[in-house]
Amino acid sequence: MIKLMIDGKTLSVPDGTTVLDAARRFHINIPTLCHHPKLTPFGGCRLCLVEIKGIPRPVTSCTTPAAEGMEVTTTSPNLESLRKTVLELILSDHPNDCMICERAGDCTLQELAYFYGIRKNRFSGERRTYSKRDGNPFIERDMEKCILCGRCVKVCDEVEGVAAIDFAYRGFKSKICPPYEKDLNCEFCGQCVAVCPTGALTGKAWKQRGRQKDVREVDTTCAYCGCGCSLTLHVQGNEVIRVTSREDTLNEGWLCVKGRFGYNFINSPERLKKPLIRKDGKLEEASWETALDYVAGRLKDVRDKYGPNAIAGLSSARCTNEENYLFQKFIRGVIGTNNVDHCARY
Amino acid sequence: MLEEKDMNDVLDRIIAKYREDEGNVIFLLQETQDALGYIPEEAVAYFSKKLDIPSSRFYGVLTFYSQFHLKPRGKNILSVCCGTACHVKGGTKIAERIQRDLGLASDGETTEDGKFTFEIVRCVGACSIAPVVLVNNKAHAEMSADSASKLVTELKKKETGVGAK
Amino acid sequence: MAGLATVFGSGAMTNSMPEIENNDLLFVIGSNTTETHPIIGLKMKKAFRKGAKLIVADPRKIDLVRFADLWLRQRPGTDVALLNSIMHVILREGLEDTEFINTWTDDFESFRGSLAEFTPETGERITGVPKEKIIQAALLYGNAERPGIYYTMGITQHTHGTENVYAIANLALMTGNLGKESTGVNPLRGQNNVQGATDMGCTPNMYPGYQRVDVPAVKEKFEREWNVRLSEKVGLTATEMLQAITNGSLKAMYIMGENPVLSDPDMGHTIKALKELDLLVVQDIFMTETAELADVVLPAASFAEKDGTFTNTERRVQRVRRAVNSPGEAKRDSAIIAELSRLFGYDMTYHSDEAVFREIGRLWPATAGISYRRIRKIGVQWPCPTPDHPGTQYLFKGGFPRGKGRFTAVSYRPSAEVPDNEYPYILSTGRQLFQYHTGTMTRKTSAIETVAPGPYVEMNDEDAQGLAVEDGQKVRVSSRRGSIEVSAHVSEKTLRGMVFIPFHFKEAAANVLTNPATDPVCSIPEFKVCAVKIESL
Amino acid sequence: MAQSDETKKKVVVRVCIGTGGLAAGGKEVIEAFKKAISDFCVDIELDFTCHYQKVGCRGFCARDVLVDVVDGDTSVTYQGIKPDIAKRIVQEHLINGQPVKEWLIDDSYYSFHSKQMKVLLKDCGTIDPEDIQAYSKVGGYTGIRKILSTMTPEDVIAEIKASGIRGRGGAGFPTGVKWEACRKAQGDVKYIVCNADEGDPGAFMDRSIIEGNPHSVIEGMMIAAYAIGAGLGYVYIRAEYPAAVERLKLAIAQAHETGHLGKGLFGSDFSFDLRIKLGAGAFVCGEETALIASIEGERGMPRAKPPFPVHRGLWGRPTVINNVETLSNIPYIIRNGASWYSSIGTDKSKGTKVFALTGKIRNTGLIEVPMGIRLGEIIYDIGGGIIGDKKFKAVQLGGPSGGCIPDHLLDTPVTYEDIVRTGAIVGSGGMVVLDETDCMVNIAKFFLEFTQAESCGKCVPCRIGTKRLLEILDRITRGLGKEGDIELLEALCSDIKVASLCGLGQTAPNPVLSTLKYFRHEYEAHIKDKKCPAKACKDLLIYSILEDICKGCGVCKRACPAGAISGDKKKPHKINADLCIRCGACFDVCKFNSVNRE
Repeated sequence: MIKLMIDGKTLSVPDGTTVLDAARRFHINIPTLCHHPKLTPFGGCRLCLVEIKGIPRPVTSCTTPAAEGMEVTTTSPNLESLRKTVLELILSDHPNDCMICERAGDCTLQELAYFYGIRKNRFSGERRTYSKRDGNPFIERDMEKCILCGRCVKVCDEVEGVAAIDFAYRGFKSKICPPYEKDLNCEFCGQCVAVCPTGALTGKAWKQRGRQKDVREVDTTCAYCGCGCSLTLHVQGNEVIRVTSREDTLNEGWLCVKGRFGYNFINSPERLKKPLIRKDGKLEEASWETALDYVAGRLKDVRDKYGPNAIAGLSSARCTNEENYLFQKFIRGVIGTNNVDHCARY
Repeated sequence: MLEEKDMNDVLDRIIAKYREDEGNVIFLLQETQDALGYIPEEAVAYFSKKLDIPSSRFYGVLTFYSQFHLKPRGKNILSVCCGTACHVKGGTKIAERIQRDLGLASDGETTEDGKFTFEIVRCVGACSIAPVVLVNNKAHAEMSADSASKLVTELKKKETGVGAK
Repeated sequence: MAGLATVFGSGAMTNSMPEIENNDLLFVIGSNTTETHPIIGLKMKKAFRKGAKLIVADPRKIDLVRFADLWLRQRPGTDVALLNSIMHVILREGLEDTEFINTWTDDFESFRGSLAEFTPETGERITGVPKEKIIQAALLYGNAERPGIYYTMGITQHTHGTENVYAIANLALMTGNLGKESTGVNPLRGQNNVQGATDMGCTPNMYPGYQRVDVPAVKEKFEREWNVRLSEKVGLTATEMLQAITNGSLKAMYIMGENPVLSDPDMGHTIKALKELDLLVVQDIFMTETAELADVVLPAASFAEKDGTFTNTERRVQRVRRAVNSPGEAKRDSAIIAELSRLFGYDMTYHSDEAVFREIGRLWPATAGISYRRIRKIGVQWPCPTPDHPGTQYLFKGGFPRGKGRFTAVSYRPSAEVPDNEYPYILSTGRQLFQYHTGTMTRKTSAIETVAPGPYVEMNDEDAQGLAVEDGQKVRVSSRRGSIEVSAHVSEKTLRGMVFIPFHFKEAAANVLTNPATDPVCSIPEFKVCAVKIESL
Repeated sequence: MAQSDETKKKVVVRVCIGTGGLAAGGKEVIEAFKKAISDFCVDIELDFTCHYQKVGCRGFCARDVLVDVVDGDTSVTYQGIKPDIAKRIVQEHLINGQPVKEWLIDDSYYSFHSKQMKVLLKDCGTIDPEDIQAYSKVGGYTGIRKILSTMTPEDVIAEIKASGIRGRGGAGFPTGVKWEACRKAQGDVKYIVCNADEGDPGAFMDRSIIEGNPHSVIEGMMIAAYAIGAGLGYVYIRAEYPAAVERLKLAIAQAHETGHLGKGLFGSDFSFDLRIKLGAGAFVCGEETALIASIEGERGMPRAKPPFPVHRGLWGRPTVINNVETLSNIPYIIRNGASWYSSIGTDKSKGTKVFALTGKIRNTGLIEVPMGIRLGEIIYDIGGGIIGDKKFKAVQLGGPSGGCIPDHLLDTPVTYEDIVRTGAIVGSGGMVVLDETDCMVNIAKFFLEFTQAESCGKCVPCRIGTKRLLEILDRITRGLGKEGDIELLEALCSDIKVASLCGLGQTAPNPVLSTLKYFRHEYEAHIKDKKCPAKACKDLLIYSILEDICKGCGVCKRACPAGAISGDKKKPHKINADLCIRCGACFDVCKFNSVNRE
C-alpha cells in the first residue's frame, strides 16, 4: 500500500494505482474526457492535470502512478484556468448543436461546459467539417463531434481485439476512422458507442427516439446467448428505444451486436397478439377462453384415448426458470408423463 | 501499375524480410514505397491479411508520416525547402513560382501527365546554401524564383523534347 | 451435459466467467467463442492481453485463430483421436498429475492402456493435424498452471459427442486441472437459459436439480410437494419424440418457445412428423415455421415483458424484469400454463414469480439460498444452499459430487455419415455472430439483416477452384435428405473437403440437409458432420 | 625512363562532399580533376600520383566547393571551386607548383575559424567518412578499447558525469545522470538509441556529423551501451538524409567486417549490435517517447511521462536516448579525459557546441564554439556580419521550440541558462540570423505553421491551441488583427506551454512569446496601424510606381505575373491596385528603385 496526500487528505491505495484512481476511490472528483477506467491511460485531454509537490509542471493524474509521500493538489485557480482553456479549445472545434444532439443530457463534454460556465468562448476559428456520412447500418459516426479522446480506438483494440478504427492523419487534421475512411465494417458490438463521451458515436436505431425525459431504465438479462449479460432497457411509453449495459456488471458494460442492437423484435409489428385456432386448415383468431378450452379439451381427449405418454412437451431455453419449472410441472404433474425436453442440444 | 500477381510477389518478399520483426509496420510500408513508388491500398490489404495486423493500423501510420504516399507520384519530384533559413531567404516565393509554372493547385500534387510532383518540404538540412530546391533529391543551392523557373523549363524540355511555355 | 455429469457427477461450466482472464492457457476446442459467446470471447481476449497462451482446435479458421499460439486444424469428427493422442504425449512426457489421479479418480490404469495406440503419428493420420503440433499442444497444456478447456457444440453435436466429452474430461482429470480457480472444463451453453431449462428439469429423465425420475425417493419428494401422482418412467427426448410420432405412439405436442422445424436435423422429416400429430399446440412470440403447422397458436410475452430469472452458462441465476406490456392479448407463459392447469383441475396459481422460485429452492437445495432480493444487482452462482452462502464460483473444490472422477476409455470411431464419391464434402452447421438461432428474434432488426442478410455456404478456396465456383456465386448443396440453393463464400476459412452453413436462415435452411443420427447417450444430433455434394449453378 | 607509380610522390586532393559541397558540385569537381589529370597524362609524364579524398562538411559551406591540395607537408585550400577551374589548378599548381591565387581562401576563411574550437568537427572535415581506417588512424575506437580493458560501467558513468556534458538535443539534461538512471533501472534487456531525427528547420549539425564522421557516433553508442548495460542500439535517422543514411549503413557494415561490432568485442565479453530505423517524416518523433513509438512501428504519438524511457522505454525496456552530437562527443571525452572536457566552457555548460549558422549572414556554415562564447562574437566575428550591410534584427535559436534574441542581448554568453533567460533555448543548434527586412510576426507565424503542421494531434492544447495561435497570427499579418489579440496570444501561449503533453507543444509558443517580448511594437503596428514595419507582410503592402523616377523601360510590366502594370514604352508605368497580387516582382526587378512599397 502507498500513502499519499490529495487535497490535504491522507489516503492509502494499493501499489500501481494512478493518482486519478486514488482520488476517485475517495470521491475526489477530477474532470476527464479521455480516461476510461477499463482502458489504458491516454493523457490526451489534459483536463485531469494536477499539481504535485516537487514536480515543476502540472501532470495528468490519469497517467501518473501514485507514489509514497506524494502531495497532490487537484484544484487551484491555476488548474481551473487551464481546464477552462482546454474546454474552450475543444468547444471551439465542436458543433454547438446540443439542442438536437442525441447525447444532450448524457454528454461529458456538455456537463463540463456547464460546470465551467462556458458561455462565451475566447477562441474561434476553423472547425473540422466532414461531408461524408458513415453508411454502416448500426453506428452513427458524427466525427465533427469527435474530441479525439481515443476511447473508441482503445476499446476496439484492447477489449474487442478488432481494431476496426484507428487515429489517422495528425495535428488538427487528426480523425478517427476505419481504414481508408470507408464505412465502418466490423463486429458492430457498439463498445465504441458505449465509451464515447460526446455525441460523436450513437446508435442509428435510437436516433430521435427520445433522450432523457420520460425514458425509464429497466435492468434485465439478455435473451440471446448463454453469457447472460446484464442489459438496461431504455423504455419510452411501451417501447424499448435503446439498450445499454452498466459497467459494474459481470459483462463490465460490454455487449455484442445482438444484445446492443438486436432488440427490435420486442416491439415488432409481427408479434403474435391473439390466440389462433386452425379451422378448415387455416389459423383463425380466437379468444383466450376458446383457445384454452380447446387445448385442454383436445389434450384430455388424447390422454383419455392413448394415455399420458402420448403427449409430450417441448420447453424453451429462452423462457425463464420459473416458466420452465411450471412447464415441466404441468407436463409431469398435470398431464402425467415425463415426456418433457428442451432444445439444449442445438 | 503492376499486375496483382507481380505485386504480391514483391510484397511476399517484403513480408519474408520483416515477418519476425517486432514493430514492422513502418518497415513494411517504407520498403513497399521504395519498390512501388507509393503504397497501394491493395498492398495494405495484403499485409493485413498475411500478417494479421489490422488495416486500420497501417492506415493510421500511413497518414501520420509525411513520407508515405497513397497515390503514385510524378516521374520528377520537385521539392522546395521552406525551412527557416530558406524561408527567410525567399523559399516561399520560389515555391509559388514553381507551383504556378507547373500549373498545380497545391502542395503535394502531380501534373496530369504524371511527369512532375511538386511539394514543399520542411528543412532538408542544407540551410547554409539556402534557399534550396531538390530535384529528385539533388540539391540546387541558392535558388531564386527566376532560377527555379528556369530549372522547371529545362526539366520540361527534357521530358517533352520541346520548350514548354 | 450428460457426458460431464457421468464423469464428475455434475454437468456445467466448472469455472466462472471472471476467472477466464486468469487462465494461463486456454484450450478452445469446437467453440467459435467470439461469435457464439462474444462476451466470453472478450474475457478470453483479456486473458491473452495478460499473457495467456491459446490453443485453438477447429477445422475452420475461426476468429480466435488470430490470437492463437497453436492452431490444430483437425478433420471434423476426429476430436477423440486428437485428444487421445495429446494425452498419449502427456503420459509419455510424464506430465500427468499422479497425486491427483491417486486421490481423486478411479479406473486410471485401464484407461492408460487405452491410449497406447494413439501415438502422435496415429493422431496425425486420423486428424490431419501434424504430429509436431499434437506434441506441442500436449506440452503447452501439460505444463500450464491454470489451464481452462472451453468447448461447445463442435464437441457435442456428433454421434460420438459423449465420447468427445469423456475425452476432454479424461484430459483434465489426468492432469489434475480441475477443482481450482481459473482451471477446469467449461462447456459454454449456446442459449440464454439452456442452463436454466436443464436445471429446471425440462429433461425426460430428471426433475429440477438433476434428480432422477426413476428414483422412488425423489419421485415421492416431488409427489409430496406437488400433491400429485407422478410417473417413474423416463420420458422421450426431443429427437425421440419425432420418432414416436412417426411410429404412432405420440399424438399430441405442446411446444413452448421452440422452433424445431428450423432447428432440428432433417427438416423434411420434422415437418412430416409434426403434421401427423393429432394436436400441436405452439406457444410463441412470433409465427414461426413450427407455429405455422400448429392446430393452436398461443401468443406469449417476450423476455422484456416478464419477471423471473435466467441462469447463464456459468450457473449464475440472474434477474429478468418486465420493461413493457405485451402487445395485444399476448400473455406470459406462466399465466398460460396456470390457466391450462386450472382447466385440468389443478391449481397452479402463485401470488408472485418469486413464489415459484422459492418452491424450486425447496425442491432443489442448490438454489435455496438465492432470493430475488439477493440477485437484484448481480446474480449468484449455484450451488448456493443457504442465504449466507456466497454461491459457488467454481466446482469440485475438494472433490466430486459422485465421490471420485471416473476415467472413461474412449476410442475413435468415424461419424455416422462420412463423405463418399457421390457426396464428397463434409457439412458442418453452426451459428454466426450477427444472427441468433432460427432468426426469429434477430431477423426483426433491419440493421442486422443489412450486414447478415441471408444464407451462404463457406467453401475452401481450393475446393471452389476445383468446382469452378467463384465467391458470391449461387451453388446447390445437396445431401441424401434434400437440397438448398445458397451463395458461396469462398475463402481459406474452411478446411479442404469441408463446407459450413449457418442454420439461422429459413429461406435456405441448413437443416434440410443435416443427418438426424444422434448420440446414443444424449440424443444430440450430428450437426457437425454429414455428407453433401456441391453443384455450381 | 618512366618512374614506377610507387616511387612517385603522392598528392592528395581533398574535396568536401557534405550537403553544401555536393550541392555546389563537389562530385563534379572531383570528376573534373580526374579528367584534367588524365588529359595531361596523354602528353606528358607526371612526376606525382594524385589521390582523391572525399570528406564531410568542413563548416564553411558559403564558400563551397572547398578543395585542399596536400603536397607533402604543405596544404593549400581553395574556395568556391567549380568543375571548370580544376584544369587550371592541375596545370598551374600540381604540375607547375604555383597555387592559383584568385581561388585561394581569404581572410574571411581565417576569421570564420579563429574563434571556433573544433573538437567534433576537426575530424569531420579531414577524414574519409567512408573508411573506418581513417577514423582509427586519428584515434578512433581507442575510447571503447580503453573502457573495456580498464573501466567498469560505473567508472564510465562517473567519468561522463565528471565531464559535465549535457544533452545536445535541446533541453540540456546531464548525460551522465541519464545513463546512471538507466543503469540502475531493473531489466535484463536495455537499449541505447541515437536520435538522429534532426527535424528542426534550420539545423543540420547531426546530419553533418554522421556524414563526416559516422564512426564517432557508433563508438559513442558503444560506450553508452557498455555503461548502461545494453547489447543493442538503434539509430533513428531521418529518411530525408539519404547521404547520411548511406554513410551510416556503410560505417556499420565496415564495423561489422572489422570486428568493431558484434559479439565479444576486442577480446572482452561485451557484445553490441546496431540497427538503423528510418524516420518517416514526422518532426514530433524527435521527442523521446514519440521516437520510441515510431521505432515500435506505431504512429509517433508521445506517451505521458513518467514513466521515463530510462525506466520504461523501447518495447517497455529501460532505454537511453541521446542525440547524435552528444554521442559523438563521448569518444573524445573518454580519450582525453573528463577534466579536459570540463575545462572547456563555463561552470554549468561544458564543452563545445556545434551550431548551424544560417540566414542573413555572410559566412553561413557549420561552426563549433566553446560554450560561453558571446552571441555577438558568433554573429560578427565568425559570421562576418549581415549580408548586404543591412541592419541586424535578431538571431533565432532553437528553431520552433526556441526564440528570437534581439540586438541588445548579443552580449549573452552561449550557455543553457543564459540563453533560456532570454526566452530562447540553445536547442539542437540551429542559429538563423534575421535582418531588418524580416517581420517578426511573420517569423512567429512561420514557426507556428511548422509546429501546427507537425503536432501529432494527441493532446488538446497542442492540436487545437497551436491552430488557434496560428489563426490569430495569420489574421494579424493580414491586417485583420483585433484589439486584444496580443493579450489573447499571451494567455493562450502560457496555457499551451503548461498544459501540453510533450515538448513539442510545451515549447511551441516560444517563438510567439519571445517575439512578443522584444518586438511587441511590430505586433502593435500590424494590429493598430495595419502596417508591417519590415515590409514583409504582403497583405499590408501597397505597391506603386514613382512616376518621376520611372523610365518606362517595361521590365516591371513583363515581370508582373498578374498583368497589373500598364504603361507605354518610355513613359511612367502604373500599377492597378485591384489586380496587384503584391508579389513584389516589380520591386525586385526595377533597376531605378522607382517601385515604391509601403
